[in-house]
Amino acid sequence: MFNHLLSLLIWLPIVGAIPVLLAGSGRPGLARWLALLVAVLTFVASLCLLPAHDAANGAMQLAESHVWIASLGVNYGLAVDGISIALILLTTFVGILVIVGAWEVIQDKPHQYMAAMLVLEGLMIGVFCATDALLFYVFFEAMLIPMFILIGVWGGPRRVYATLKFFIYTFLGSIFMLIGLIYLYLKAGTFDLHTLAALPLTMKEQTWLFFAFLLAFAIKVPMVPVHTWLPDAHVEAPTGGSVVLAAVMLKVGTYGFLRFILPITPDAGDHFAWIVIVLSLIAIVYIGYVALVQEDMKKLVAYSSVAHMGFVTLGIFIAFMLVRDANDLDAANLGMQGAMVQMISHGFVSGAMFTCIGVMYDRLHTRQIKDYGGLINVMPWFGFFYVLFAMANSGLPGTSGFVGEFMVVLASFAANPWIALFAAFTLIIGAAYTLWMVKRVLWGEITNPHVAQMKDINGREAFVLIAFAAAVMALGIWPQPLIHLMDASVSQMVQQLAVHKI
Amino acid sequence: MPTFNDILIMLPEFYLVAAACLLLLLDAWMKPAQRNILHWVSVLVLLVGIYLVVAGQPDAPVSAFGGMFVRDATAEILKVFMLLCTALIFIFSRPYMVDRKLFQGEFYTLMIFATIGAMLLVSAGNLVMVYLGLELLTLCSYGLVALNRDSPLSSEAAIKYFVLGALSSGMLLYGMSMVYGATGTLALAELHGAVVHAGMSNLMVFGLIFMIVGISFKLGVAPFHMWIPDVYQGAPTSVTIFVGSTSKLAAFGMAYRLLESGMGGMAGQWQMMLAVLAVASLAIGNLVAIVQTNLKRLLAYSTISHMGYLLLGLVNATPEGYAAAMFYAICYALMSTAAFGVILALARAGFECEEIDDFKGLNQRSPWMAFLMMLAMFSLAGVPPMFGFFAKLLVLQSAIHAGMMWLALVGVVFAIIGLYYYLRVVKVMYFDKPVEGQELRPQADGLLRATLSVNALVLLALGLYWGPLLGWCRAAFAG
Amino acid sequence: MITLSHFIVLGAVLFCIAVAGLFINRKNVIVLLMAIELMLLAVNMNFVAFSRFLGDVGGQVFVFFILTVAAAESAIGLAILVLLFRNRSTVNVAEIDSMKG
Amino acid sequence: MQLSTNILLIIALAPLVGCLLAGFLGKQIGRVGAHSVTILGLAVSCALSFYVLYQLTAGGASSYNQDIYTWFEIGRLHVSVGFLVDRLTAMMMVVVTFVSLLVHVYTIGYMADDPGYQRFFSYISLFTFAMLMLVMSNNFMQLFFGWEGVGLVSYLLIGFWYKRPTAIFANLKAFLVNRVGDFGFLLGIAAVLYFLGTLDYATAFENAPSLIGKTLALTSTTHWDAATVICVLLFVGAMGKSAQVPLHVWLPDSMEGPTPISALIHAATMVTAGIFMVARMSPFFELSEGALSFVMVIGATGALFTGLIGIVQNDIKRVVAYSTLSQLGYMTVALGVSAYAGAVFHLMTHAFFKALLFLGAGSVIIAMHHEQDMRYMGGLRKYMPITWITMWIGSLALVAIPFTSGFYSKDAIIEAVGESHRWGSGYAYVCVLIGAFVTALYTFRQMYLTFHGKERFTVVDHHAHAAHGDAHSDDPHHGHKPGELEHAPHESPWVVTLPLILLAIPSLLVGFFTIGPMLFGDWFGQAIHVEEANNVLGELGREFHGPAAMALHGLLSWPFALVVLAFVITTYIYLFNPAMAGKIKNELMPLWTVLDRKYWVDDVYFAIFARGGVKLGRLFWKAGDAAVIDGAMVNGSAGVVRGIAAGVRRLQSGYLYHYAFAMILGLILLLGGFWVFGSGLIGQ
Repeated sequence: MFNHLLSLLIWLPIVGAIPVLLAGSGRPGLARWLALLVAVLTFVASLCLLPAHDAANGAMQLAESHVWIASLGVNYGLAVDGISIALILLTTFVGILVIVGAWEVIQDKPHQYMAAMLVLEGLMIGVFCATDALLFYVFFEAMLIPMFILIGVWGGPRRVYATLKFFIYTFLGSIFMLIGLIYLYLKAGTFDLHTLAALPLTMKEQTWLFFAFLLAFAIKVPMVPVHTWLPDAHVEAPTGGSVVLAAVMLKVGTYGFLRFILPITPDAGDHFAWIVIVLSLIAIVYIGYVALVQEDMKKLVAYSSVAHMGFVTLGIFIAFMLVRDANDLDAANLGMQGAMVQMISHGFVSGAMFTCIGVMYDRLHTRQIKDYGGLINVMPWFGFFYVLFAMANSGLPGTSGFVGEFMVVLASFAANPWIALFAAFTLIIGAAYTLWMVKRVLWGEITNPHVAQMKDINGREAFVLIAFAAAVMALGIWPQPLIHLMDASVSQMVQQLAVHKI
Repeated sequence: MPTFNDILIMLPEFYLVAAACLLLLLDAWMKPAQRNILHWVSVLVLLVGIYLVVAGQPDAPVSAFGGMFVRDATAEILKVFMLLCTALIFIFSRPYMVDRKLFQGEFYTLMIFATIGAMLLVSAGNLVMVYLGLELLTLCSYGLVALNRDSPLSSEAAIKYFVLGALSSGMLLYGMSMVYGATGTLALAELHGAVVHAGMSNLMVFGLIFMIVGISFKLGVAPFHMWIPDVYQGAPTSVTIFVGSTSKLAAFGMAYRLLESGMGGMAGQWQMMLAVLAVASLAIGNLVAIVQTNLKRLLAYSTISHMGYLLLGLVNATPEGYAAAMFYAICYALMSTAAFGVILALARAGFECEEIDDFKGLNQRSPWMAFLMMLAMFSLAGVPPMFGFFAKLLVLQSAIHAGMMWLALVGVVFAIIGLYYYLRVVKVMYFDKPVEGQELRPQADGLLRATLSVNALVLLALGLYWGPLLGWCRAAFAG
Repeated sequence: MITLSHFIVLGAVLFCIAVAGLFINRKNVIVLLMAIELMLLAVNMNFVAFSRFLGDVGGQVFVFFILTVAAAESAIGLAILVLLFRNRSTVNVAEIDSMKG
Repeated sequence: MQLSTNILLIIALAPLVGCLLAGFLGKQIGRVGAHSVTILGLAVSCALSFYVLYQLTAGGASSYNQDIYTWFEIGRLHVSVGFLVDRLTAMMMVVVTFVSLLVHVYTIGYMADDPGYQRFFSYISLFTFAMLMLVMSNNFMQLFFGWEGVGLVSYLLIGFWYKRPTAIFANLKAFLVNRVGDFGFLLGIAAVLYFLGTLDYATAFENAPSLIGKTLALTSTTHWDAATVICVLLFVGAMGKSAQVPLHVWLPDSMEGPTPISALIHAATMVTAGIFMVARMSPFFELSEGALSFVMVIGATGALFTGLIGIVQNDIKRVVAYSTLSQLGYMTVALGVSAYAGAVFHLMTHAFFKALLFLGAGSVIIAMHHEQDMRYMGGLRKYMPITWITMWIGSLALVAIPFTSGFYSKDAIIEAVGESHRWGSGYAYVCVLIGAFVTALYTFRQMYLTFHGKERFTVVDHHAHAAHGDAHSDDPHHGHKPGELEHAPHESPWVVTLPLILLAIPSLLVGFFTIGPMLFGDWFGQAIHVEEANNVLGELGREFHGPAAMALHGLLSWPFALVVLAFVITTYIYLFNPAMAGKIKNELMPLWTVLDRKYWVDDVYFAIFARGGVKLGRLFWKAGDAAVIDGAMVNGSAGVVRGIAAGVRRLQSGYLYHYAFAMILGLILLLGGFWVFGSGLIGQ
C-alpha cells in the first residue's frame, strides 16, 4: 500500500502548486486555503512513513526505482531510512507552519508565494529520498529556483545582492560536485548511490572527490569560511523563506555529507576529517563571537545557525576519528546521533526564532535590535515564547537545543578533550549572544514609542509558535522516539565508516 | 544515371523547393490583404516537410546521385528539428512582422530556401554539396538580415555578416581545395578513406585548419564570432531567431560532415584545436555577456558560449560525443526559439522590447510570459531540472570521457559566470517594479501564445524526461 | 617548366592579397567585394591546378559552381551595399560601427 | 520496604503543576488562586518529603533508585530519567520544600502589591520543581537538567523586575557566570562518560575505583590523573552554582531580585546545589587528593575574603549576600577536607538561618518601603519586635554562638579543618578562623545599624512631597529622598512573620538534635563515601560526647573568643560611638576602597570578558567576515570578472576590418599552434 508513498510525497506539493497558482491573484483567499490543504495532506502522507518504515532495519526502505534515462542507465530511484524520514517529517511539519505563518503577512501575489513554497517543499523532500546521485543533484539544484524567487520577490531592500550571492555561491559549490559525479559515473557506469558506495577508489581519487563534495555541501551547510551568503540571504528573505532556509535547507548540506562523503570517500573523509572538525570548531567559537555583535536580529540568528550547524558537522566527522582511530563505536554512534538530533532540533529552534523575529517585524518593520526594548511590557505571551526559544537556542536542558549539543560534546570528549573543550564553549558564547539580544529586545523600559503600540500575538501566530514550542519541548524532554527512529540507520552508517575502500 | 530512387531519397528537399517556388508565385498573385493565407500555407508546407522527412526515413543510411546526397539518421533528426524551428519562427514572428510592415512573401520564401540550404548542408556527401548548401543557407540569411530595408542597423548587420561570411566561405573553399589537392577527391566518404590510408600531409593539415575556420565561423566560435553580436542585434528579431536556431543546427551538421565524415581520420589533430577554440568561446561569450544591456546582444554572446559547450561534445570524437553535441545543438535551438519567441511576443510597433530593462516587472504585467522567459533563462543557464542542464551534463561527460578534465572544469567555471547574467534577466522580470505607462502585454495571437508556451514548457518537460531524445541521438551515430 | 607548386603559390599569393584587402582597406566597401571575388578566384586557381595535375575533373566542376555562386553572392553584396548607402548615405567602412561592445 | 515511585513523582511534579496553573491561567484564577494552587502543591510535596525522610530514617525504608523513563538509548549507552532517594537526598528534599513552602507563604505578604504576583508564584514553584529534579536525580544528565533549570529560574527571578536596568544586567550576568561553571560541569560529565562509560550514578560510583591509574592525555607529553580531571571539572560547575571564588561575582548582584528569591534561591537552596553535588560525588573526590586540596583552597579563600567585603556594605541585603558567599566557602572547605557530612550539615542549618535572615531583611525592607540602605535605618526594634528577635536568633546562629544550630555545623567544620593534614589545610584553617571573626563583625554591625541606635529616617507626609515625587518617579523609593518615609514603619503582617518564626525554631534547635547522627553517626550511610584515611569527622567523632558537651567546649574555643571580641568592638562602635565608624573608614581608606571595589574583580571581568568579547566579535565580524571573506574573496572575485569583461568587450570594436583581422589572427594562431604544439608538420 505504500509502494509509491515517496513519489506521492515529492509530487503532491509540486503538482499541488499548480492549482494554487491558477487560483490566481484574483482570489488570494482560495489560494491560501488550497496551499494549506496541500501542505496538510503532505504532512499526513509523511506521517504514513512511520508505520510503513521498519525502524529496526537500518537499510534504505520503501524503495522505488524506475528507469529514467535508459541510454544513460540513470534511474528514478527513491528510498528512505530513519534519517531521511526524520528530515522529511521536519520538512512537511515546517511546510504547514510557513504557509500559516505567511497567511495575511504576504499581501503581494500570495498565490505565487504559496506555490513557490510548495514546490520548494516537494523538492526538499525529493533530496531526502533520492538514491540516485543524478536525481539527488537535480533536486539539490532545483531547490535554488523557488528559493531565489521567494527571497527576490518578497525580500528586503538588498534582496538582489543577497539572492544572486545565494544562488551563485551554492551553484559554485555544487557544480564541482557534478564533475565529481560524472567522474564516478564514467567509472562505475551508474549514478546509483548504493553502487557508488561499493566502488573501490584510490586515495587520490577519493581526495579529489572528497573536496568536490565538501565544497558543495560545506557551502550549503554552511561552514566557515563559505558561510557569508547565509546572513545576507536571511536578512533579506521574507520570514517564511528564512524559516525554510534555516529549518530545512541547511540540513540538505549535512545530509549530503551522510549520503556522499561517508559512503563514497570514507578513507579521504577519515584522512581529512580534521579539516572539517577544525572548521566546525571555528564555526562554534568564531561565529559565536561574530553573532555576539550583530545589530540585526535576523543576522544574529543566522550566525547562530552557522554555529549550531557546526555541531552537526562536528558530530559527523568526530565519528570518523572515533571509529578509525579510537575504534569506539558507541561514542561514534553517540556523536553521529547527536548530529542528527541537532539537525532536527535546529530545524525547530531556528524556525521558531525566525518566526518570532517575523512577528516583531510585521509590527514594527525593523529588525534592528536597538529599535526594540521592553517588548515584554506589551507582548507578554510573545515574550514567553521568545524566551523559550532563546533558551532552546542557547541549549538549555529540557529543550531540544540541548540534546544534540550534549551528545556531540560527550562524544567529542572521547575523541579528544580539546575538541570537547571548544565545542562546549558554545554553552557560554551561545547563551551570551542569545540572551544579550533577549535583554535588549525584551526586557527593560520601553524606549521606542512605537513599541508601546505593539499588540500581542494573534491566534494564527500563537498557533505557529505553539506548534514549534511543542516540538522543541517534546524533543527536549523525551528524545528517545526520534533517536529510536534513526538508531538503526545511524549505527549502520557508523559501521560503514570502518570499511576501507582502497 | 540518376534513378527515380534518387529523387525519392531527396523527396523532402525537392518538395520544399517546389513549394517555395509556388509560394513565390502565390505571393506575386496575392493581394497584400490576403498575406495571412501565405503565412498559413508556408507553415503547412513546413509541417508537411516534417512529415515527408519522417515518413521517408530509411532504415540504413542511403545516398543519392552518386553519393552527393546522404540521407542518414543524423540528417533526419537535424532536418526534423530545423523544419520545426522554422515553423515555430513563422508562427512566432507573424505579429512582429505585421507590426513592422515586413509581413511580405520574401520573408517566407527566403526562410524556406535557407532551410532547404540547411537541409542540403546536413546531408551533404560531397564537398561541393557542403559548399552549395552552405551558400544557399547563408545567401538567404544575408537577405533576411537586411529584410528591414529602412533600418540602418539591420543593413549594417547585413554588410558585416556578408563580408565576414564571404571571407569565411572563401577560407573554407581554400581549405577544401587543399584537401582536394592532397587526396584527389571531393566525396566525403572517399576523403575519409583517403585520410585513413594516405595519412596526413602538410596540405591536409592546412586544408583542415582552413575548413575548421569555416566551420567555426558558421558555429560562431571565438575568435570567429565577431559577426554574431552585431547580426543578432541588428537583424529583425524574427531573423535573429532563425540565425540562432535553424542555422545553428545546420552548422553542427556541417561540422559533423566535414570533421567526422570527411576528416575523421585526423581527429587527433582537430580535437585539440576544437578544445582551444572551445575555451576561447566559453571565456569571451560568458565574460562579455555580463556587461551587455541589450538582451538580443546578450543572447548573442550566450550563443558564443553555448557553441563552446557544443565543442566540448565534439572534442570527444566518438559516437557518444557526437550524440552529446547534437543533443546540445537541438537543446540550444529550442532554448533560443523560446527566448527570442518571448521577445517577439512582447515586441510591438515602435517597441522592440530588446533592452533588458524593457523586461522590468514583467511578472507584474504578464506573469505567464515572465514564467516562460524564466524557464528559458534557467535552461540556458543549465540549472536543473531544465533541459539545458542535461545537455551540459552530456557534453561535460563526453569531455571528461575524452580525458580532458581540465576542459570540463573550464566549462563549469564559466557556467558559474554565465549563471550571473541569466539570473539578472530573471531578476529584472521578477524583482524590479515595472516602468510606468509601458504596457508589457504579449501579442494577442492565440496560436503564438500557445506554441510559445509549449516551446518553453518543452524545455521543462524534456528536462524531466529526455531519455528518448538522447536515445535517438545515440542511435543516429551508433550505426 | 611550370610545376604544380607554382600554381599553388600563385593561388596562395592571390588569397593573401585578397585577405589583406579585406582588413587593410578602410575606405570603401566596394573594395571588400572585389577582395572577396579575388579570394574566390584564388581558390578556383587551386582547384583547376589540382584537377589538372591530378587528372580529375571534379575540381573543375567545383570551379563552375563557385563561379556561379560568386555571381549570386556579389549580386546580394551589391544589393546590401545599396541598402547601406540608402540608410547611412556612406559606404565608408570606417563609419560602419554603430554596433559594438 | 521500598518507597513508592508515585510518591516521589508527586513530590517532584506537584510544584510543576502549581507552576503551570499559576503561569498559564494566572489571569483566570487570579491572585488568590495563584498562590493557593502553588502553596497547595508545595505543601503536598513538603509533607511527602517529610514522610520520605521519616521512612528512610525511622521507617526502615531502603534507599530508592529507579529509572522512570528512558531518555535516550544508543548502543550500550542508556540514559534515563529516574530518582535516587537516599537519606542525603531526602534531607535536601525536606530543606528545599520546607524553605520553599515558607517562602511561598512569605511572598503573599511581600509581593502583595506587585503586578507580577501570579508570575512570581509560578516562577518559584518552577524553581522548586527544578531543584527537586536536581537533588532527586539518579544520573548526570538529569542532574545537569536540574542544574541548568534552577539557573534558568534564577535568571528569570533576578530579572523579575524587568524594568530595572540593574536587574536585567544582573540576571544576564548571573546566567553567563553560571554557564561558565556549567561549561566545566558538562566537560566533567563528558569525562565521566568517557572513563566510566555510563551516566548513571550507581554504576559510575561502583566503577569509580577503576579510575585509579587512568590518565587523560592532554598533549602527547602531559597526562592528567583521570579522577582529578573529573573532580576538578565537576567542581568548576559547583563553583559557578555555589558562587565560589572566582565565579562568585554574580551572587551579590542577584540581590536585584525580590527578597524571597534571595532567601530561597540565593541563600537556602540553589547556591547549595554545588555543595550537594560534590557530596554526592564523594566517591570520585575521595580518589583525588589534588582535587580536594583545590576545593579546600578555593573554599577557604571565599570564606574569608568575601566575608571581608560584607563589612563595608550598606545595603542590608548585600551584607547577607556576602555572608552567604562566606558561608558557602565554609561548606566548600568542609568538602575539601572530606568532611562531606559536615558540609551538608552546615548546608542544612545555613539554609534555615540564612533564609531567616533574608526574610527578616525583607520584612525590614517592607517596613522601610523598599529602602534597603542601612544608613537610613536604625532603632527599628521598637517598631517590629518579631522581626527583630527572629533576626537576632538568625544572627546568633550565623556567628555560631554555642547551642545554636549554626554553632554545631560551623564549629564542626573549623575543627575538621584543624584535624585535616591535606595540602593547604593550614591556610584553610587560618582563613576559617579569621572568617569566624569577620562573620561576627558584619553580622553584629548589620543588626546594630538596622535595629539599634537612633532612627536615621524621618517620617514625612506624602502630599508635601507630591511635586517632588514626580521628579524621580523612576527610582524605587516611591519618589522620596533616601531616608524619608510616608509613614512610620510597622511590624509586617503575619504571612511574613510566621515564616520568620517557623525558621527561627530550626535555626536555633535543629543542630542540637541532629548533629549526633548526621555528623558522627553513620546517618548518611552509603550516600557519602569517605576513605578511612581522610575521615576527619571520624577523628572528631571520637572526642564527641553529645551536643551539650560540645557546646560547652565551644565556649572555650578560639572561634568563640573571636566572636566575643567582634561583639565587643561592634557594640562599642555602633552603639556607643557611631562617629567612630567613619573615622576608622577614613583611617583605613585604602583598605576600605579595596573592599568596597570588591578587589576590582567585577571590573576586571567586565573589561576583559564583556567588553573584550564584544571587541573581539567586532574584529572578527568586520575584519574576518566583512573584509576578508566577503570583501576580498566574494565580491573581490566578482569585481575581477567584471573588470576583465569590460576589457574584453573593447575587442568588439564594431569595425569590419577588426573583425576580419580577428578571423585572420585566429587562423594564424591555429596554424602556428599546430606548428608549435601539434605533432609538427607531418612528413617531409
